[in-house]
Amino acid sequence: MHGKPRYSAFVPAWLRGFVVTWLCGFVTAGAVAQPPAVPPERVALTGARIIPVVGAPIASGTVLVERGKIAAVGPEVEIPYDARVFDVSGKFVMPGMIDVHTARGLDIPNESRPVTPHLDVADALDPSQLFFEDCLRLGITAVHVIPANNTVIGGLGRVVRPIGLTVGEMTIAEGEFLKIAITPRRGFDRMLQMATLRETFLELDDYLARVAEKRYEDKLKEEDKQIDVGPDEARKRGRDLVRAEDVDDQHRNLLRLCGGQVRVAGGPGPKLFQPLGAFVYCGNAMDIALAVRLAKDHAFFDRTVLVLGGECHKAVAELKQAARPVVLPGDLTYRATDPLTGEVHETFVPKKIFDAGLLFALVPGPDDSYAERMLNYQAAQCVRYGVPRDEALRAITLNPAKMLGLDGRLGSIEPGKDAHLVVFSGDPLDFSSVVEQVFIDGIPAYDRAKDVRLQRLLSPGTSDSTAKPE
Amino acid sequence: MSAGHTSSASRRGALACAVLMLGTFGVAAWDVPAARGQARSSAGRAIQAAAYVNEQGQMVAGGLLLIEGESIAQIGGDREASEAGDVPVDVYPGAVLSPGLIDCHSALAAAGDLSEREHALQPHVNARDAFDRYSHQLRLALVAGVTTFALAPDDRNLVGGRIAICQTAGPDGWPRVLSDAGPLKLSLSVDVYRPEREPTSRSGALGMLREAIETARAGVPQDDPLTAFAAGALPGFIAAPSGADVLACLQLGQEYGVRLVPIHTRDARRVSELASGQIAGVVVGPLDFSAGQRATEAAALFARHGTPVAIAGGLPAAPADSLRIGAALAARSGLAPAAARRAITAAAAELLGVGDRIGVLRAGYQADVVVFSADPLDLRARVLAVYVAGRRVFVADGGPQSGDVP
Amino acid sequence: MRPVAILDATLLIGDGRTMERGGVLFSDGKITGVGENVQASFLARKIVGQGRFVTPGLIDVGGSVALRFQFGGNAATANAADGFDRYAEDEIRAAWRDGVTTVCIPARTGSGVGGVGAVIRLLPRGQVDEVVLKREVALCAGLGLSGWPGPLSRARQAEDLRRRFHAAREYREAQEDYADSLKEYEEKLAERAKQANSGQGKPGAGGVGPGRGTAEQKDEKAAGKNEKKDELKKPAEPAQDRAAEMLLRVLDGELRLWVEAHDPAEVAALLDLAEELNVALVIEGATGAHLLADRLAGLRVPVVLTAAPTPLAYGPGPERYAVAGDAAELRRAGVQVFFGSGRLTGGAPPPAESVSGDSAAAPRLALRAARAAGAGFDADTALAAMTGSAARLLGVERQIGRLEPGLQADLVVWSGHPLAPGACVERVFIAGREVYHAEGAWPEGDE
Amino acid sequence: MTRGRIARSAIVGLLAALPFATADEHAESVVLVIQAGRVHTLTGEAIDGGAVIIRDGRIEAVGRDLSIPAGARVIARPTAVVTPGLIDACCTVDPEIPQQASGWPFENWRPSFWQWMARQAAHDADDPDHVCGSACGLPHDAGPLALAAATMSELTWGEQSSEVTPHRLVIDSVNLLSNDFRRLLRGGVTTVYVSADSANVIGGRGTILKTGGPLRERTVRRADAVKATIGGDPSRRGLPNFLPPYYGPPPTFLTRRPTTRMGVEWVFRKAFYDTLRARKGLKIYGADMPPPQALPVLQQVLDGDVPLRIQARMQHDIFTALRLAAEFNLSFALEEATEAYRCLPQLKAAGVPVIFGPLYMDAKGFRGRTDEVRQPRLNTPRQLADAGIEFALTAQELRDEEGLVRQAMFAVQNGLTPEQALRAITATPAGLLGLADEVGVVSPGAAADLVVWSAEPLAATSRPLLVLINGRVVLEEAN
Repeated sequence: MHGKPRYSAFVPAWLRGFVVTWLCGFVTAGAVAQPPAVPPERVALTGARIIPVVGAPIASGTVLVERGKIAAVGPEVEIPYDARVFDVSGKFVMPGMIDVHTARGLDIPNESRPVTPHLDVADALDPSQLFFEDCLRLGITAVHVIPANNTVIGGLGRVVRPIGLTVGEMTIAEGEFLKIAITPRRGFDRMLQMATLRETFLELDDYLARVAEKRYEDKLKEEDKQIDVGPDEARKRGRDLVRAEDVDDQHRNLLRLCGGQVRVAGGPGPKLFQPLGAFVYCGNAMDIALAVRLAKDHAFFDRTVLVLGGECHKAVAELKQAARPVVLPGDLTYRATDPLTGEVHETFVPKKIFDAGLLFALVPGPDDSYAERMLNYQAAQCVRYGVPRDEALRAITLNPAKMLGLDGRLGSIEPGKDAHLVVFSGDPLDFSSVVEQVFIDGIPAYDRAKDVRLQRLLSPGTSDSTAKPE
Repeated sequence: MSAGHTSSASRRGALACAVLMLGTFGVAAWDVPAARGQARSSAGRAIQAAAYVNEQGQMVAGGLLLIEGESIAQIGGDREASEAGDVPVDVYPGAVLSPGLIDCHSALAAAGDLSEREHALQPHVNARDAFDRYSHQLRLALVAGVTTFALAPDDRNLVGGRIAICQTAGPDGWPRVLSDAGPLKLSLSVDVYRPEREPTSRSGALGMLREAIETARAGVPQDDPLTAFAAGALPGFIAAPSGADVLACLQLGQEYGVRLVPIHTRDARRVSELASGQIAGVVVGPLDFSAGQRATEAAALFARHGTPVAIAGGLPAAPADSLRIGAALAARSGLAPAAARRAITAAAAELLGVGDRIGVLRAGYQADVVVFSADPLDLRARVLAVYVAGRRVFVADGGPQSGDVP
Repeated sequence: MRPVAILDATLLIGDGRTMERGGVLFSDGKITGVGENVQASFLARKIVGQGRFVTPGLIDVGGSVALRFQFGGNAATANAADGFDRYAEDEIRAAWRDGVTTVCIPARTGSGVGGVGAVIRLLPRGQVDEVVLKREVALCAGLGLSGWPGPLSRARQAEDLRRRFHAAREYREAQEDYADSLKEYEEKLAERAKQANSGQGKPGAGGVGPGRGTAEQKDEKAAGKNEKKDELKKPAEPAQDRAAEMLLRVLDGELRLWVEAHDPAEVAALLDLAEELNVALVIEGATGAHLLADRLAGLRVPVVLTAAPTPLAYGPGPERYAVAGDAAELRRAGVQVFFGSGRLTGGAPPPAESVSGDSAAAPRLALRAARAAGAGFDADTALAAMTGSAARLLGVERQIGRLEPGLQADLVVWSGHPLAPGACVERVFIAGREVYHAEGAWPEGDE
Repeated sequence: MTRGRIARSAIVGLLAALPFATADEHAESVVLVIQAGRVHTLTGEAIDGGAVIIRDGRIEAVGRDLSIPAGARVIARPTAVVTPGLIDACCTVDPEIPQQASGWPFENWRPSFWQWMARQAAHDADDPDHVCGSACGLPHDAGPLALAAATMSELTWGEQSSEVTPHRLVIDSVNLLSNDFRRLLRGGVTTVYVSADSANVIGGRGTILKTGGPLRERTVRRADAVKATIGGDPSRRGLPNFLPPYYGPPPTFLTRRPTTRMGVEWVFRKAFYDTLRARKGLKIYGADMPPPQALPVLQQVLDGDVPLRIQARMQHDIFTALRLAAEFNLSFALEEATEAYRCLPQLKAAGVPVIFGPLYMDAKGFRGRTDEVRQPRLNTPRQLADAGIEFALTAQELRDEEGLVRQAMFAVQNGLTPEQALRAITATPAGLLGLADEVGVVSPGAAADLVVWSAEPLAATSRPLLVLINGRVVLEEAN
């Protein structure tokens, strides 16, 4: 498929090989036992209390996995003789959770230049990061890693599973989304941010016009003809001649964002690329309108996911009107201080978004620590403040899958889907339940009993009874 | 020798009790030979206007004010100018007479810094010594109607020293120190904390203050500002911008019976009710046009719960008319007009401890009068003339219709 | 929407006129009638305005209400409307409380060109299109306002501004040169095409004929190329510079140049610049501008008075030039004077909101005007400067600014004369909707 | 054990408390009855379908079949669960950040360099956009200026003029108007002990506060335990004093701190040593003398009249604390105690109660930047319980969704039973604060500090519906 961005764009192949080998050294030294690369033919989880997310829960049933895909699910499933059976009686099985927007897993979350659509997180993903290990521990089986909010146009994200020794092995789907920030990074100017965005797209038009002109001239040259028209006409005539390889790295992703179709001098040219979507960060309520306007102007509105800041719930009417999927802030409660009374008014954001009927996804809490990153706890909070249980569970599984366009593969326990399964010791929305096992594409990827790091954290004290304070 | 001693013998007698109470007046330096030559006789004079601001701060129709020497002899009602007798009369048709405006916390005419920062406790410092009577700022304040201001040590010391009450003009025409025995200045603001000296924190600041009070109480009673303050005899103006600072003032008052007046207070929302009856008063401001609603409504909230409120002007960095701007802002945020007028005159004088001499137009009080073209709260009103201690020290173009102009 | 009638009030029309005991009618967001005996239909909601004053909504010429401002970038293409936070309800309400319904937000900056200012209507949660009354008012710049955190020479700033305009002119010349040469080029192309058409078989015309020898062809090609290069060279298009184009719009008189400066020396430098470039200038801030009143009047430069910003460095700040009488003095000299609230929250120093917790600073426009009136400025002119004249300055006089049938029903009901001491805003209507109602306002008519 | 002493000082403290104590016009002579699905009394078994009767701010009766007094206001929440108000025995409350008094008019309007630096640091620390560790807050190698600045104004609020400041009161630095109290209330926390921060070797005296109710009734005890810190914090928060003179700001208090653990320990020992000398009437001398005002307080600590808390995170610091305490015959409670699991027998033997927390796998904030949190264990609470050591859980600066309840949930996830966890945030901290049977339990005679939860308090899906302090409803969920 031409035009697909390659994460290797800037790294020569030999060096890539070197880097990967080098990384492997770290990974094998990691605490979690690395899974075998090839999944078992058939895996069966029996006696489970299944939360399929789509459809009614099953009090006791079996999930049968064949070659990494879910083959059957139900109370009565015939288990083939060669299946590797995991007895998970009394435990809860739910689809793997999806972290739909994170910059964790990257070394530095943002490039320091404002406009970097040509970047791809694949070049920075470090499979040996503890973050991915923690994902397994937390039952997160798919992570959409994408640049953070501090660049105007960030770069391409990628959906990865938290296992694998190389980025290629981790990849679930190549990047389909660019990161755009409407809210400037702190200390930067908001008006300038919008001006930069507008000018970036204007510059793309200029660039394509020049490419078209060049193509027309080249064509004439090839045919050994003389140039016969002025630049404007040449651009029109060259419009249809633009080929994918003419578009440079800097502009390719921008063009894909705008639909992948060349538009020069007011007319459509050939469609060169598959379109890209955008994760658009709106830190404040006022940004929603700007984001919608920008996305509509440049024809990526239908592929836009809005990443919301805490205050955005104020613009719920606009969000409802836009009817685009939204990623909620990690801090689910928004607190505003009344400037007059000094009192704090609190709003529980997911409830408001749910009431507006929007498709929403939850992301882990705002903090870096392990305890803050439990997606199931985020869902439990939603239930605490009145979001129905099913909807809360969807917000960490199926909804993010839908946003990423992967709902055919991820997000629920249904036959035919990728076998991303999490076994909880109890109800996932109960904080005291823990992740016991994780299956990714049928691979038993995590087992709490074999989690070296966790076991160490839970080990009895090494206090030496002979040591004395004095 | 002080400026006060140049007045008549009877005046001296009338002031005797004030002198006793307030300690010594200015020093010899205030006696300026050049000015003495211009000293007027004690012959009376009269000012006539359409209305005046009475002791309650209300505007009352009819304003004939008789001055005798440095004092007001009579003020009142519907009298005719002819009743003034055989004295020159300054007539200001349609004008309003107001007591001279009083800025109860300012740095006007300060020669250099207003804080000694070697140590956070500087009770013996007196702002009188920083008063530069030749400062050009004084005239700017005077023509805006400010006749009296409290020259206060700034907010950078926990105990900054003694506030001096100064006037932008005196009976001899020169600015003077009216009293160098004003309240003690204290501060809880962030400016107190410095890396090279104690305290660096609030617990340190309040702890030091407690220790200072306790030490002063434990010692032999002496003529010492801190001893007087600790004994509850001398009020303290304490920079307390936040609500929590006001709470700390209430706490200290409760613990030791000290009389604290929170100043620069910008937040009254949750403390104005608690402060009711607990403090002698509160000083709000300075307020400028960019002050938020929370700051401008503080005066009204304190006043609603019965705490006397004064408004500070913040001269000289603020514009000369900042006192009136502050009062107008407070009035628009709910302070009653009468209270707003008092906040820049009588209430300020009372909090400064000179409420028995200046601040209101009453017989026997010093004749500090500002003639406004309309209500002093109305920012459209202009200052037509200013009298200090009976002497006209400023008159605007198109001033009085009769009488003499110096 | 039910029509509304405010009856028996004193109307301050907005152009300096006063109408005692008049009435205002409005419906569907527009004023339908103003006069001493307007007839309200029986359907209308009637508000008795006895003793009250009605003004058009005040216009804060040069404010920063709900502007999410950081250090401005040096970007002429930025637009202040992008920085207006429609959801900053606290700030907007604070403005209503002061009778302000419209704000002109300049795209301010520390120094250099900050962007294009916009006129914003303080509609509650309005759509972007309704809120932005005029998107491009003036190209805004700042002079002498940076210096923190890193000091910049103030002397350089005026010169930089001047150079930018000169660079813009050069850019235009380059563009025009390009256009000329492009035209020439295209004409030649057309001519050649004609020649090629007419002399189809002419040898050496560079046409491609089939069946030529390869060597010959190569030679000919090379020759033809050389020939082509000699005779027909495509002119090089200069890189597009949108910032320069914006500056050119100022030079062409399409946009005003709106500069914030707080120092007479800088005002003087600006006047020199305006004279040199022949641009329409507005000076905002203008602390100390009264010292140059005659020059300002001569050049017909309007002045928007805002408070001097918090000084950016130790030492005497621009406030040393601030006098209460500046408005009056400027007016006497014939300068058009307007009032703005300036940078309410202050742009430059690190945000203090965590310290004071008081972000609801209000414009206080009426009091600012009252103060100017106290120093000799005509009160009626002051009122007009906040309403009708301001609208004219901003080019929105066909929509707002006066109590006149056909205009937007943005109006304010005051408990007294807006400049009087105790006057409070009792009601605010924007586009005919009552957006603010003070607690404890008087009882209504036949509601 | 310290219990008796603490209780004694509690009485003294209670008498000296109440900063705004005036006539008790606020006492309501109202009878309130709360009926709920379950009541965790903490004195015995949970009562299903029970009721609590409250009179005059105190609990009058609790049980299943109580007769409801006539005229009582009845709050019936048949599915709800009642617990005592939670107690955080080592809470950090927003310190009162002093304000610039006069704002613009005076020349000192400008935020000081220190404030500016600290604000930058604080902003960096909580910038949500920076998601990688290296960009967060002050890095380990941040310039000494930045560290000192952080120390000066915002990141610490303890008095910095001396290393030994037991005569300073934490309550003076607490902003009673802070919204933090409301956030605590929303987490069901009704009583907090605010400890001095760890910037001094011997810091100020902590305070016990209620989180709601009228301001004048908030203070339970103004001056409580003295806090000491063993470990790297006091030296980390200072400015290393070996800098060449041109490198740092002018000499400040910050440059004369101990720079090593040896120094910290020396300052601690010297303070008590000098106190003992002073008691004997001997002259005290030498470097690092405690300020004279500190001596009487330290004397009281030695006498056991003022309780002592020691914060120590690492094993060897805990051992040092035990050693120092033994040296001066001090009893104390251990704060934070990250590596308590490595000193269980010693703690048990010394009878030292532990106020443990917060529980973390990766520490963050200031704590994360120290080198003392490399070896946390998630199941330390469980191990403390198994070892029979008296312990309370604390969330310290964490609030809201991450607050005290979350700490308890986290402890349950890692092995503690729900009953033990609930006890560790109610009855046990109450006992450690000398407020046993006053708060932390639902039993007759106790203050009516209650939380009515929508479900079992340690379920992730439950929330407080109603919070009462002294029988007064201070937080009620709007329906």
